[in-house]
Amino acid sequence: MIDVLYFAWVRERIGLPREQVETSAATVADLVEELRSREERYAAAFADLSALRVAIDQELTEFDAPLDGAREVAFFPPMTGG
Amino acid sequence: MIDVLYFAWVRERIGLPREQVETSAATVADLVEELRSREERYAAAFADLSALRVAIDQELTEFDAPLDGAREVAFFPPMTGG
Amino acid sequence: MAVQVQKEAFDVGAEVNCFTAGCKDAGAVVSFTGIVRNNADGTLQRMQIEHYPGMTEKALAGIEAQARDRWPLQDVLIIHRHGDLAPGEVIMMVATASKHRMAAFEAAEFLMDYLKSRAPFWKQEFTAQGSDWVAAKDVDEDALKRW
Amino acid sequence: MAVQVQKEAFDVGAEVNCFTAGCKDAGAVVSFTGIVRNNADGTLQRMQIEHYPGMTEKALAGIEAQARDRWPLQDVLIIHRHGDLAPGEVIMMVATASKHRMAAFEAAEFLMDYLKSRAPFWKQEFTAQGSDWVAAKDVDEDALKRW
Repeated sequence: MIDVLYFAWVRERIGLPREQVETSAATVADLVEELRSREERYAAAFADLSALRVAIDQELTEFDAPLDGAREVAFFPPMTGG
Repeated sequence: MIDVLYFAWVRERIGLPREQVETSAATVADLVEELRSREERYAAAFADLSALRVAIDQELTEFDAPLDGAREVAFFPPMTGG
Repeated sequence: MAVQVQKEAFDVGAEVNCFTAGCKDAGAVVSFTGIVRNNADGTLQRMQIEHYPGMTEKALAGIEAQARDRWPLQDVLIIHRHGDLAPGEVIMMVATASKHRMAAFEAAEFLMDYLKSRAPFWKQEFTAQGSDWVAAKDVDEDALKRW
Repeated sequence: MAVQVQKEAFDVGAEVNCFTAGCKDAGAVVSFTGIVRNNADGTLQRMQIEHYPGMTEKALAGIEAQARDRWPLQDVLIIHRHGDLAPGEVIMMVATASKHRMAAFEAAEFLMDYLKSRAPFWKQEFTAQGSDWVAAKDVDEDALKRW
């Protein structure tokens, strides 16, 4: 069971800020594939991965990163702080 | 008649902050030569021109600048503001 | 060292004075203040800043640690707001203190460049026509390459 | 625009707040504060800053004008003290306001680099052993070459 978090327009497209996902995906990209195949709103949110960033356990990482041992995965657009 | 001003250790070596000088010197360098030949304290202050800066009428300039029309000439070491 | 992530407004001048008072031997203090700008049409009603509680604090502390590794800094301060902000309001500030001005300036620029593109904040602008998420700028991503 | 040359102490935080309040559409405000550092032995009793009244104001106004030519600045503030200062006291500050952070940072660094080596101020340090004029540093003269 992994906590999956969504921020900014990813949160808006998917319609919720976080959910628990039962998955055996090996990598972030595999998890994205699973989510995409669920419902149209996920497919829409994950349509263009180049417009997305991902963090595992609150550290920025890449889509090919392994999910092994991850407790929390977050998807969001490029940051715009400052 | 030109007002000649001295600052920082130039002022200390010459022993006064400003004086009026009657001169027909064509350039700053000529004026420096006149002053040097006056007294030892001037020779000491102007011993090394590379350690000095000069301003004519409150604008930084070079030692070969003409004095033509100058009202005020100032000599001082490199600035250390900020 | 201090990293503060908060909804509340803060007094930049008081923060700068307090920071400076703690760094009397620093020689050089640089501060950067970010302010909500109106849009080109002047129609911005408010800005909302979303963030990722937990990761935000870690990311800012990590950026501070990187800056301290690279420059001899006596102190660093980062304050970033989230939630609703009106045009003209202060969003965030950073301050750096060092013996020499170049280290203080460079570290402040480094903090800002990383904070812009690597700390999990997202800006949303509201006008009478609706809302838009602010897009990240290539120039901000490119700014990271100089470090 | 403001250039102030004065003997009196000033409140950096209040100046930053006042400057920032006047630049609500700026987006980015950078400030630099210079503080009297003690010497390596900690024996500095006081610092005295001599300047060239008349030329100082002109030189600072000229430096500000150059900065405004090079960067799109909404406002610039330069305050520099002269006379007696104790270790830990604020000597001077500059502040710049622009729409974007890079212009504000670069302009503040430019102002500092020029002010260090082109504005007619001279620092003298006093210890129990006597006084010394602070020597200009090559690194400060070299800093001008980047602009």
